[in-house]
Amino acid sequence: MFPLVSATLFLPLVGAMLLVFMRGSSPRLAHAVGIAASGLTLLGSILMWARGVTGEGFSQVEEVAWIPSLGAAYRVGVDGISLPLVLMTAILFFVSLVFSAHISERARSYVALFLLLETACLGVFVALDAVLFYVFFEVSLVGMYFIIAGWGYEGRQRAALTFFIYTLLGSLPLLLAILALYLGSEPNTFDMRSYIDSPPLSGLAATLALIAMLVTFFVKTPVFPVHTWLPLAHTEAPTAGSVILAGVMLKLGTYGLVRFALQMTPDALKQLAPLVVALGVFSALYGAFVALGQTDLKRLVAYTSVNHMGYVVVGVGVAAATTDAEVRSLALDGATLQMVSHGVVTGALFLLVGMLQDRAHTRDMGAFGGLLQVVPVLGWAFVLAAFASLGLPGLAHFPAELQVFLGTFYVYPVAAIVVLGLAVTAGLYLRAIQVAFLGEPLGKWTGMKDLGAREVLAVAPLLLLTVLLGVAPFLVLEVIHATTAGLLP
Amino acid sequence: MLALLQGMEEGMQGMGGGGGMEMQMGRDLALLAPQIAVALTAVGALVFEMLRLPRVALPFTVIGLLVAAGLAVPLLGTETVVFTGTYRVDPLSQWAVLALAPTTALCAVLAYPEVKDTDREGTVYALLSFTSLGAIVLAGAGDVMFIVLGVLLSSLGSFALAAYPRDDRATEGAMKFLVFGSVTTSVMIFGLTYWYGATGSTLLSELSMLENMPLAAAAGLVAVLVGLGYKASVAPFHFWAPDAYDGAPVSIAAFLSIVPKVGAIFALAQVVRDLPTGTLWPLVVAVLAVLSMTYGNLAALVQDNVVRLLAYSSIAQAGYFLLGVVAFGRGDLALPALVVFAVAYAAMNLGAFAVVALAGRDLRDFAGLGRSRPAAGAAMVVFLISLVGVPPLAGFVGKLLLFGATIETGFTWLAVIAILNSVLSLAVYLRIVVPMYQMPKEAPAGGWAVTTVWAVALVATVAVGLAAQLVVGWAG
Amino acid sequence: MIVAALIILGPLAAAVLILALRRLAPALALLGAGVSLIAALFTLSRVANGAAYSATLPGLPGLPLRLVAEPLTAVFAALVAVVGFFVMVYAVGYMRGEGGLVRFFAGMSFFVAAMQALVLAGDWVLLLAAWELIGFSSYLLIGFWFERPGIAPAASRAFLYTRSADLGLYAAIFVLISQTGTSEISRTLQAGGAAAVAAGLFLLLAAMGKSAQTPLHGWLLDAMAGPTPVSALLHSATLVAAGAILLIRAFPLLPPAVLVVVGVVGGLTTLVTGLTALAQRDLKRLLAASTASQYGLMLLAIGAGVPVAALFHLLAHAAMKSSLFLGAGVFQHASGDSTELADLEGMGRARRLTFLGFVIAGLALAGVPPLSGFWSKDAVLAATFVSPNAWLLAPLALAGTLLTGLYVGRALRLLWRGEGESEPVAGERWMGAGLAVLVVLAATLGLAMPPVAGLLGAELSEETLLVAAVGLVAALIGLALGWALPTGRLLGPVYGLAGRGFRVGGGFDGLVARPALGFARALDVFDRGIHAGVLAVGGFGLALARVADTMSDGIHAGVLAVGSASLAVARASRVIDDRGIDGLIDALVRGTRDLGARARELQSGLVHRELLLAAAGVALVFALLIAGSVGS
Amino acid sequence: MTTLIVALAVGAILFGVGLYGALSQTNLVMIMMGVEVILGGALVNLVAFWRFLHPEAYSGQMFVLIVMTVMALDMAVGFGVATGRFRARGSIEMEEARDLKG
Repeated sequence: MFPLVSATLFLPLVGAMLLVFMRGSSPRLAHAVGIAASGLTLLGSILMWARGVTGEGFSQVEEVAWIPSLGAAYRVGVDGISLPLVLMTAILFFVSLVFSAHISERARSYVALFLLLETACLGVFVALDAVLFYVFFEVSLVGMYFIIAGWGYEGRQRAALTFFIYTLLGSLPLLLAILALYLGSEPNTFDMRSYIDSPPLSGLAATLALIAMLVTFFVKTPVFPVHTWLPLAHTEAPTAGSVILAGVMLKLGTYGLVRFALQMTPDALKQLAPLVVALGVFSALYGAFVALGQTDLKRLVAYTSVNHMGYVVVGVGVAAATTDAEVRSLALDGATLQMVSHGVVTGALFLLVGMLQDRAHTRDMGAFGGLLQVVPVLGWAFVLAAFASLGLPGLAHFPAELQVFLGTFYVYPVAAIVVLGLAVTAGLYLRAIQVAFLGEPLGKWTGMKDLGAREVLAVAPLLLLTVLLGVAPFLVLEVIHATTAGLLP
Repeated sequence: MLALLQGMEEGMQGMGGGGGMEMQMGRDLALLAPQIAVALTAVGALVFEMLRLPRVALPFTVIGLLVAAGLAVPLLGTETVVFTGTYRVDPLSQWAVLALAPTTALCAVLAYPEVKDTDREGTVYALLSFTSLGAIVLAGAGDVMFIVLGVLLSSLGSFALAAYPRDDRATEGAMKFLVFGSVTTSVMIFGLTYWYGATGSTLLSELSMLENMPLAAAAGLVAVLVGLGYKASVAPFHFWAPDAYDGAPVSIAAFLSIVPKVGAIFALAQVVRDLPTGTLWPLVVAVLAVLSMTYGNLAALVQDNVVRLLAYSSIAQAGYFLLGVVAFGRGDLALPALVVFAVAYAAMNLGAFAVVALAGRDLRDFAGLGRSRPAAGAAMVVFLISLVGVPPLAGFVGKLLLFGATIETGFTWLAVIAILNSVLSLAVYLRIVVPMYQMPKEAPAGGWAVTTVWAVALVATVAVGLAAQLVVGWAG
Repeated sequence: MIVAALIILGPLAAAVLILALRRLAPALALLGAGVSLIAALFTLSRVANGAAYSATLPGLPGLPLRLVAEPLTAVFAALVAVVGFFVMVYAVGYMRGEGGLVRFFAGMSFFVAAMQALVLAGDWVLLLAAWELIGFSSYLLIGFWFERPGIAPAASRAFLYTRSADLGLYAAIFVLISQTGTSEISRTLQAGGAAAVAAGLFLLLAAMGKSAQTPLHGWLLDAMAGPTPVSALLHSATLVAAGAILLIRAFPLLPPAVLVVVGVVGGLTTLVTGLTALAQRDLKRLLAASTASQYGLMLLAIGAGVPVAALFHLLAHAAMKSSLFLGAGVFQHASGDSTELADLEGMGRARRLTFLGFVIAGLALAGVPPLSGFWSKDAVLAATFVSPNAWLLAPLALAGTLLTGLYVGRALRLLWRGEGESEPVAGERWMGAGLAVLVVLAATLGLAMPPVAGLLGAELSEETLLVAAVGLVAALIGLALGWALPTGRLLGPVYGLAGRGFRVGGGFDGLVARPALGFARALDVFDRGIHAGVLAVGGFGLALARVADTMSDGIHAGVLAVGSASLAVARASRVIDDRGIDGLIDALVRGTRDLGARARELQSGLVHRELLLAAAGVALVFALLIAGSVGS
Repeated sequence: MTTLIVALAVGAILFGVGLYGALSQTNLVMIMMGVEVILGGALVNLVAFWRFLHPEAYSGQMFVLIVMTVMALDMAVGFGVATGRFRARGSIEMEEARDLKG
């Protein structure tokens, strides 16, 4: 059996290595290599999708012993929760690299970093060994740091440092939690599957480990009040950077929430569930309202991420709290699908805002007006993505959010208040569209160019996926449901 | 004083565990073959020097040491004592040979370009062997006297090596080294006398009798910590290290930063193994560990001289080593942790020093190294990130085990501090890495010797990381 | 079922094709609407013969999507298809020479498709989806001329109003599904008890949003900003109708308590918006207000417990109101694209044929026999009179009828009086055709009622002559007064208020939008505050670190310590104030480096000083040990 | 027993004196002297313990011998380094040996 997962996982890394040794090659060549590598990775992930997952446990597992007596090994595999995220990651990296094809300064290192980052992100999703997971988790951090610091906008240095310090300090607790799980497991192992099959910790130990995990993953997700690095990092990161940051790296947090907190310390999470749900609800509404208060388009989208990720947290909390398998899978389906949807939709939004910024060199919506007439393609693409983001049926977010809300209502009817977020997001996107795109076009933008081939190539796939996910969510949901239905019996 | 006296009364009752005299000399010598081989190598090197055959001295030393290491392999797994329990043949002593003898050999190779054609070149190889013999003796010490001997043996050789160039800097470094060493050693000896008084024996295995003799126990423990702490350059007994390294040739600095340190740490482990925990020794060692890690990393942060930087980093690494000592004898992970980290440390530190020998002592010498000498530059990066503890390299496995062992024995706070220190150390080592990939500069010329050393170290660093299982398996 | 599916797929395919081909937009749109119409009528006939279709599509796990063609839904489908088709016909003419035809006809087709999906939906998820999608498409269509001033806010407001009210639908659906464990509408309607009350009220909220019931009627008047065909479709058979349709379908669920509320809301709306209509100076705004008030009457009927009466009025109103709008559209073109009543004076004379249609539809609306409006309104009145709450509902219904008469009379008079001259109108034939058909329907739909009633198996509350007479009288009085008296006299003090559509306190913008925005801005400030807080903590820790660090140098350095500590604090605070996180980061880094520098100072190079430090270390260790052994 | 205490006291005093010397003197030779004194204190302790507490244990005597070796070797190497330093710098003052620091 060809080790498809590992091949997919390390293809980008190979590309990066290639670039490292191709000294003095032209930017074009570098981008070609990058796009080829990520394209092959995408192909690999599609093949993985074709192989699919079996209901219970993990599929397509590949294992190589490393330190048997420590129970540490190279273990990768996917289940219904990680497989969609893998595919989404591959897609987002591909389009990001396509979009970045115009970058000429230090293109080689730029592409190499992106490929490194891709391997790291994929690694987090496919890792079945706690050590491996942690390593990829950290490496992704370093890669993103260099991308922001190297190719960001004005205040990139401080943004990068804030991001780095926040998430680095945030991720140290995870290491402790992992060591605790390791010492708790019998026999000692770093195999995440054994943690999942028989949660090693219980009582206070479990609670403490859970809290450590929550700290790590809440910072990454991010959840109020540890979200403040997000807008900063997003506004300063290069466009493709914020696409990956929002589209993929926030998922590392929520994925960890499911994989670790929910699956490895279920009872402890059950106890803390009300707290987690409350935090998620608050975070979602908070993010929505703060987004409403923004005039900087990137900050606006960044805060809507806080809102959408809040829904995911709520979904996970609900899944942990309920005892009804139906409801659990309902909420978990919603949460997982929401991760994918958010990746696709927000990726598109950041691409579009970035394109706008490349043209106008400002992100302040007040500076625009009537763009829909000047750059119709960009405008309509933005409208579509915006309505997807505000949860319009037929587009990606609706099925996910509906499931999350419904599940929430089953368990905590009060928490259903979170649906107010729908109205607020609607308000803020309508406002943004109205101010920036509708009305009389301003004189100074009349010369603005509409999307070029490269940009269309980058954003079109995401919009298509947005519609596809909205119209036929079952394509993804059946994969997710296959796993969630059999989860924690 | 009264407590001491009363303690001694009990000591007298508890007497008689001296260990049987009867034993076959032959068996013991067979078990000590590796150590003996090292000793013979040292003597042989000296002889060749006297015969004015320095050219032969080097290969002889290298081969002899490798033979010693080879002799240690079949012994792996046997766990016993020799000479009425005064020397222990156990994973620690065996791995000391396996790790230190090859390291010494490589140091000799590294030293060759620096000392060749100087008068008494051969003595360097001899001294190297003697010193590592001292460290190896320390690592297996089962008796207070062996500790003293080991410290003495390794110290005297080190003084001479540090002073070898005989120039101003070298002699200054050596002089400080000497003063520090002799004072701390004498203090250690004085303190150890109380253990003898309390237990009536110099065997470490008798230390369990100290259970309710806090004063005597404390006196001896402090003494040991001082003496071995100085050997392992643990803060606050580290002051000699940066100066001595700085004054000495790079190869000697590399040697001093690895061999005696490992020996001393292992000896400390041998001591605490039988020490009653009632004496709070774990807490004390933990405090020293924190002190050493933090101080080392902080001080390294502001060094522009790479040798000094590595000196301070080696002080910090000593702190990590102590994590293993804290947990020693009380968890399953401590022993493998110490062994693996020792091997890993030897490999990566030696490699780093080798690249320094290639590039130069000043931070500026590293500018553009990554471009002018890509291979060596890449190797340096590997060594440094392995020192930080990035998988799957050797350093990571070692640290992982150390942290695990610490948490296993309930010192979670210590693990947290250690982790934070790792973050700090990242900053330290990045200071070397960053300039390496800036503006290129003319490539430094490196001889075969240097290249061999860092190449071997590179292989070891990666191999130990990937094949850590072998080490752990044999150690466990 | 295939046929029934065509009802939706026809327009949907048209929309997709239009967007794909980007040409032949009108033809494709007509084709789609036509297919939909035929399919709908066919399905209706089949259903009338007792057939019932239903189909299940894959949706969410455990929540499949369902389509059902049963009598009620089939009737609605037919209604939507008819109006949709003829409005489309009209639009072909109306949009002659306009830009953006692709966008327009794609939008219209999609609008119709979504509405059909809504009426045929057999499960709540699909219904919710369609419900939101009609909101979205009306947003696009109202904002069709987005570059014109004032359009964008109108579109946004329409969508926001309805979306906010939609949360009611979300909530209702959550309640129903969590109660009954299924999303199939027919099965959920059996839910009773508190759940039914809660769900009912939530549904009412949603319906109020879509059907522009007081106090959520503000957006409807502004929605007139869109092209006339859009308004026609919106008011007669799609967006606004959705609210009433929802309540009619959910009627079996609604307990008496909720019904009363529904009735009261309806009555209130019919009064308020009736007065509003009376005070409008713009023909289309007048018609819009009247729409709200007519839907108020429908809610009254539902509240009175006779949904079929509401259904009748819905059907009749669809025909009448679409005709009125189409007529208004003709006048609009004729008068050079204005709908101000002032500009339209005398249009009736200038375009007599159109005016005739307008008059018929108007009289029908007012409830003059034998036009359809008479029968439907009669049914509504009858329902209110026989309902247990007649004392409350009947007067409201009568008042509504009276007001209808008033504003219809007023409109007719304003259009007839004075000398108007008309410009040639492009695409007149298409517009005429569409208008004609709908007017005929408006006149004759009354005949369709008994069969429909039979089809639905519902019996009307029996006609009492009295009710009919009272209704007729009210209508006639209204017409007469409306024709005779100027509005100012009629309304007196409330005139101004009515003109603003009773928008109290600045309406939606004043009461919701602006406060929400303010709140959001405040939160944003707070959010940046958190950042500052983080900095503050960091800065404080840094200061502490420095103080402690400086202290460690002994008494001699003590003085320095104070100085540098305060310095550090000052620096830290400055860090917090003006330099933000980067300052803190620098400071952190610098702080660490300073610590490092101090650390290396210890390395004085003087052996005995270093030895002293070592000795101090020994002393510390020893003390620790002794303390420990004493403690233990 | 009292004699033991006296002996231990003497040993302790020697240690104190030696340590003071080692820490306070700046001349290498003087420091080495201090070291020797400390070791002397150790010898006194050992002999006392052996004589009064563990007369039968031979390890004490071996320990004594080892300590003596240590003294001798320390001296030898110490002076070796000292001469080397003197050749290089012309002084064995610790105060003057401070080029290496930080």
